[in-house]
Amino acid sequence: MALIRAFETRVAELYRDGEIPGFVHTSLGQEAVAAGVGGALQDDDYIATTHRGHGHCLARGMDVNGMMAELFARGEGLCHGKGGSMHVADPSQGVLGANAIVGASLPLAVGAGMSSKLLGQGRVAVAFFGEGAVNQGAFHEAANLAAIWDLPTILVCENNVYAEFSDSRTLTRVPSIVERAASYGIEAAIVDGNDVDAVYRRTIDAAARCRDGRGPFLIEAETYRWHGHYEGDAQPYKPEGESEEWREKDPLEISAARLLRSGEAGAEELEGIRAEASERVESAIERARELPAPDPEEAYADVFGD
Amino acid sequence: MALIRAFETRVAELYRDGEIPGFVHTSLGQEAVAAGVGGALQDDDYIATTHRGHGHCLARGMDVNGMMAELFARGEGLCHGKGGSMHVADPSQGVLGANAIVGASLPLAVGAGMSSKLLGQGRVAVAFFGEGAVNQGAFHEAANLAAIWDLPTILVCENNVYAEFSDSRTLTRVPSIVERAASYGIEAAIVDGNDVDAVYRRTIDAAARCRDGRGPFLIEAETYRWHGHYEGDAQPYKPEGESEEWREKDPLEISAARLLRSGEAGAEELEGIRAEASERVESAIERARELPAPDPEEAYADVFGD
Amino acid sequence: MSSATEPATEIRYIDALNAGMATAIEEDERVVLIGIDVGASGGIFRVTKGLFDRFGPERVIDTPISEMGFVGAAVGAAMTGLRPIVEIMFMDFVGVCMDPILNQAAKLRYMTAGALEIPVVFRMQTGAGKSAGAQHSQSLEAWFAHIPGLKVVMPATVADARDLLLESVRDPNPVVFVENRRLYASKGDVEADPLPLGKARVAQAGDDVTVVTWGQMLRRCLAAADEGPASLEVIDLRSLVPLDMETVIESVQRTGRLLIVHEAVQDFGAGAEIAARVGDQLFDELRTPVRRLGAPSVPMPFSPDLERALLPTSKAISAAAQALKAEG
Amino acid sequence: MSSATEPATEIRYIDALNAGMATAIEEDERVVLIGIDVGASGGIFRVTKGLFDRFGPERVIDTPISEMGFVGAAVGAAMTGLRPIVEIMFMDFVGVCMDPILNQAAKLRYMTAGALEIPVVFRMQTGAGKSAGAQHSQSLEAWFAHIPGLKVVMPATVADARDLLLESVRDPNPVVFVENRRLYASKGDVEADPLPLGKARVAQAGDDVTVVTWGQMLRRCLAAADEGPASLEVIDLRSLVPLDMETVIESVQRTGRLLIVHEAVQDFGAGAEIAARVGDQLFDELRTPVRRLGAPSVPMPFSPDLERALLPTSKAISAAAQALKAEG
Ligand SMILES: Cc1ncc(C[n+]2csc(CCOP(=O)(O)OP(=O)(O)O)c2C)c(N)n1
Ligand SMILES: Cc1ncc(C[n+]2csc(CCOP(=O)(O)OP(=O)(O)O)c2C)c(N)n1
Ligand SMILES: [Mg+2]
Ligand SMILES: [Mg+2]
Repeated sequence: MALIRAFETRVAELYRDGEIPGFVHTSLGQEAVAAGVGGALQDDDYIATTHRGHGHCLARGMDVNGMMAELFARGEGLCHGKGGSMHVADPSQGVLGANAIVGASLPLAVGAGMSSKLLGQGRVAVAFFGEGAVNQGAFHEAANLAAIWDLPTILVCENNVYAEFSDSRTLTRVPSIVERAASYGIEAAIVDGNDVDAVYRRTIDAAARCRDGRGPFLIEAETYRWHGHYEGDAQPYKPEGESEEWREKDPLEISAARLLRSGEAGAEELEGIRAEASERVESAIERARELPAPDPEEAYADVFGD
Repeated sequence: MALIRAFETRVAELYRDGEIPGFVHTSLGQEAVAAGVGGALQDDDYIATTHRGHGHCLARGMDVNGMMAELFARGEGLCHGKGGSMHVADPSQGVLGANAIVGASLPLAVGAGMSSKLLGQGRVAVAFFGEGAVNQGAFHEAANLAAIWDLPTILVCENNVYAEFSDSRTLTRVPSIVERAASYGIEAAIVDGNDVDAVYRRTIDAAARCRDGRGPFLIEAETYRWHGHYEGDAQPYKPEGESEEWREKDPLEISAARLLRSGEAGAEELEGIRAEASERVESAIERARELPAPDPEEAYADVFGD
Repeated sequence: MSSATEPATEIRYIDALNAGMATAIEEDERVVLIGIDVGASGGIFRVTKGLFDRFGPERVIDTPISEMGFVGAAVGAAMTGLRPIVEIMFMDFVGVCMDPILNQAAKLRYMTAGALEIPVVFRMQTGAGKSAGAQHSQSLEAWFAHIPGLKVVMPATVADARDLLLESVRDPNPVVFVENRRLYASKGDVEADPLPLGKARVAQAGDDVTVVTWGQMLRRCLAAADEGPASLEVIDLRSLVPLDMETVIESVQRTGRLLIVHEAVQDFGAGAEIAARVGDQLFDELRTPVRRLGAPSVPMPFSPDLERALLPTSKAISAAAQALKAEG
Repeated sequence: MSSATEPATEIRYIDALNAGMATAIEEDERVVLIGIDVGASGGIFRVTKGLFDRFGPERVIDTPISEMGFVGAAVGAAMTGLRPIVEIMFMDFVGVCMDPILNQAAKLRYMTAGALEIPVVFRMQTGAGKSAGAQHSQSLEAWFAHIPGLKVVMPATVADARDLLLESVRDPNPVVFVENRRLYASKGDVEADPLPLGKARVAQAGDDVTVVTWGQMLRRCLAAADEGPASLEVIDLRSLVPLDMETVIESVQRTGRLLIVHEAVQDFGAGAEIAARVGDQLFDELRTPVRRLGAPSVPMPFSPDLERALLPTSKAISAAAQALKAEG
């Protein structure tokens, strides 16, 4: 979580300062979902994610340097500067990619679940998506397919209250994603998305179900988007006080307090973790700044394989 | 119902004999849904329907001659021979058309509901669709929109057990369409789709709700497709005895028996209705046979209006 | 913020779009605007700013992320008395809502022998050059032009942004209206040189080479014309359907040379149709082969450097035109 | 049912497709077949007949009517080790499932700099002339050819139905594989003249006019060639991507005349690209303008008479070719 926090905080600044091009959507405030799910997965499991995918990628172990270089559009970026923030991917880590089409992660993760099941691999596929994506046909069709085919696919809905500039509760009469899951016969649970342990435990359970061949599970993680929809969004649509309330439920603070209370970690250790995260991010930034743009030939490579 | 039965029976034969071109999907066995809904609507209400739409159109009062001529691809057909069985329409009767894309009727009827609501017309829009269409994204998105916008749209699902060659109960873990409706906050009811009175009463209620501004309603009409998916389908996939069982629940017989029992109609009167229906259909056929093909110029007309 | 030399009617392309919509909503009570966040928040690019406050939630309608649903609903509404303007945020998103455009709006007038009228405007924007990546940078106008029953309009100037939008709303047919987000901030005279939908504009008269273009490439073509020494006649097509071949043909008859420039991928792009027609109709009058300049057949990369290298530049346009002139 | 003069390897196009799939599923355990009713019932046109019985429900997978879901799943499966063949029943239905083809399959190899491989075949059929109406008769191959990252294959012969399908499955890229249902019942020698994917075939040698075509129009072009008196060289393109311009150019260099024939709407169709390229590359060698023959810009009507009148006939092809010869 510390790494995601440090990464996203700096990315927001770098974007504001014009060092990172394109569109950027940060996951500040939602770190516990990424970390809880990421921590519960095995090395060869798959994730497919969204436009707001940095945290999921980092929690999956994606290389910080390669990722930052990618956001900087460098030739040594993980995708050679051809993907960027909305499309960063690392299939070697099971990351099928961020995706800029709302809802697209769902059918892809269903497909990854098919591969795992039909090839007998025991791998789990996670689809991350926002609560706004639930109104897309792709969600509906994918959920149904995962259910009837008993696929090892976990549907992780990050309910961060907003879809772009709209309060998602105004976009459906049934804001509970768990209730919607029932209409596909998919078992589901709400979890406090700012509590990394809760997310972790739920995911461990869901993944075990998947590996047992008991089919998909849906996790609705209640959380909050600290920043705007994209970096630069002034968020006039958020009611006064709402942001502050949610900032009090900072997932990093919650987790830190618990660790301190239980004695699992001391203040110094936690400080060390934060400092190390910060260092890794700063060094990735320094590195990325120095790297060259992609070779012009890169534009023409990788359209087709042979 | 007698008219639909007569129409569909003869259409099936005419198609077999090569007098009607294209694809034809008949609604034999499902007449009570069309008649019950059609009878409950007002003259200026809308319907949008499917590839299996003849019955809905007839119940809406569509001209039998014009319809038969259209199926025969004649220039004097309702659509000048450019629509055919899968696209027959008569907007002057509120029929926005049969539609050959599964699920397409739903967003169209949502739009008709928008028009009615925003223009303050008090008209109701009905979307007919099969239970197979419920797995399409279009169903999902349209249902949600109708709900949040409180539209005067009635979603009529004709659950006739099969989607093409597949038992629809194998295509989802939750075959109940009523349960699915709940996930959009749409009230819904199952109705015996072979009981025209039951369908009628349900529709009257649903339409009254719509006109009161209380938003959409979903009716799941349980019925059965007597013929194959399209005419010519030998239906090897149907379990033995199933067809026979359902034929015993013939909607026309059920209705006739009830009318006779209650004394609302005598045997002669019923015979008269059937005979008249048959005559109308035969005369439409005779007429259609004599009509010429469309003028060649027709192919180029009506692409754009000005 | 207008400088001293600007006419009073100098505004931004984005404001012209907004003005066009405001007039359309105002002049006809059947006009409604539908889309994701087009309402209170004024749209992701603020194109619809202020319209919600001015016209209220019955005329300016926010939707869930359900393009198939709300685009289809707009088509159904158009059949039944409304005249919707529906916004598809990025042109690339037609991937999730093509059916109501392809199989419903484009076909139902025809299939009902004219009994259904479908006055709907599908607004969508494109415009590579902002590092938006491969899923947010596509120009797919050729797709729509290939589908009988759709008009395809692409305003490149501030005046056209307003006027063509208004004309599209007034049109009784489904119109695919393609805005270019690279032009949103550009300024121009909103009262300049009005022309009806369906007519191409000679944006710059010239003698040596006819350059046909549309969308953001217009500015680059005009810049290329400024470079000289060849004298370029730059034609802004304004719409692909209707396609004003008359203006193109008339020009090429004079110049004998044609270069077609567009932002979309060149292969199987709309430029090919124009090249094929001119090649056929002016076979004996062409002094040189018809040339095209579009993006190469690769997805649009994220990197600004790579992206820049893929789009035709005014330099490349100028060079291609000079080469044509040198050829014959 | 083969007649005495037919070789033993004379089978129907539809059986060749079936054989191609059977071999593909048999030779590679990663190949699966996905689609609506492709399983136990053998498909709406019986193309997949017997495959379910032979390979079981794990390899031949029936789906609900959820094209966006199962086409997207096929793409996801292709990224993770399977090699799916996914059937989209009618080409027109891409309207409900374009995103996974347009924005996922076509782009993800590129966006990941080659880290993702997406070996998926999108089977779909087209073929006007059966009164299937405007929503079941479209030929949209030009759309796919315009999207970088997709191969586009259109077998017109029995041998190609099998061989190109097999090659498509073996290909590491997403392939849009367009069958023509008007050819399903046609018979031919499945062992005839194999050629790799990417090579056009000279189906009939000739001297006067080159005729380039694909799909069901191949037979009409061959019939036109039989009519004489002009000597036609008929080229079956077989795939639009890759596009074998070499074979086309070589032929037109000899004949000096080119006619392009396709079933799809002519305007903004794939024929335009070929016309544009030949017009550019053979400017000095063409004796006459490049001509195209496709469907006019109208939706396909239901009436068999109207429909027949819209598709190029062998007579019209022959007449166009004679006219070209007469022109110069
Ligand atoms: C098909 C499609 N429609 C619209 C968009 C524009 N868009 C990008 S993100 C977004 C909001 C998504 O909301 P949600 O799913 O809640 O995710 P969050 O941003 O909250 O993480 C929208 C509308 C898109 N990228 N794709
Ligand atoms: C988008 C789309 N996918 C597939 C089809 C092919 N198709 C036509 S009807 C049908 C079955 C529909 O089943 P259901 O909705 O239950 O209606 P029924 O035929 O039983 O009336 C299918 C798969 C289609 N027309 N459109
Ligand atoms: Mg959200
Ligand atoms: Mg059914």
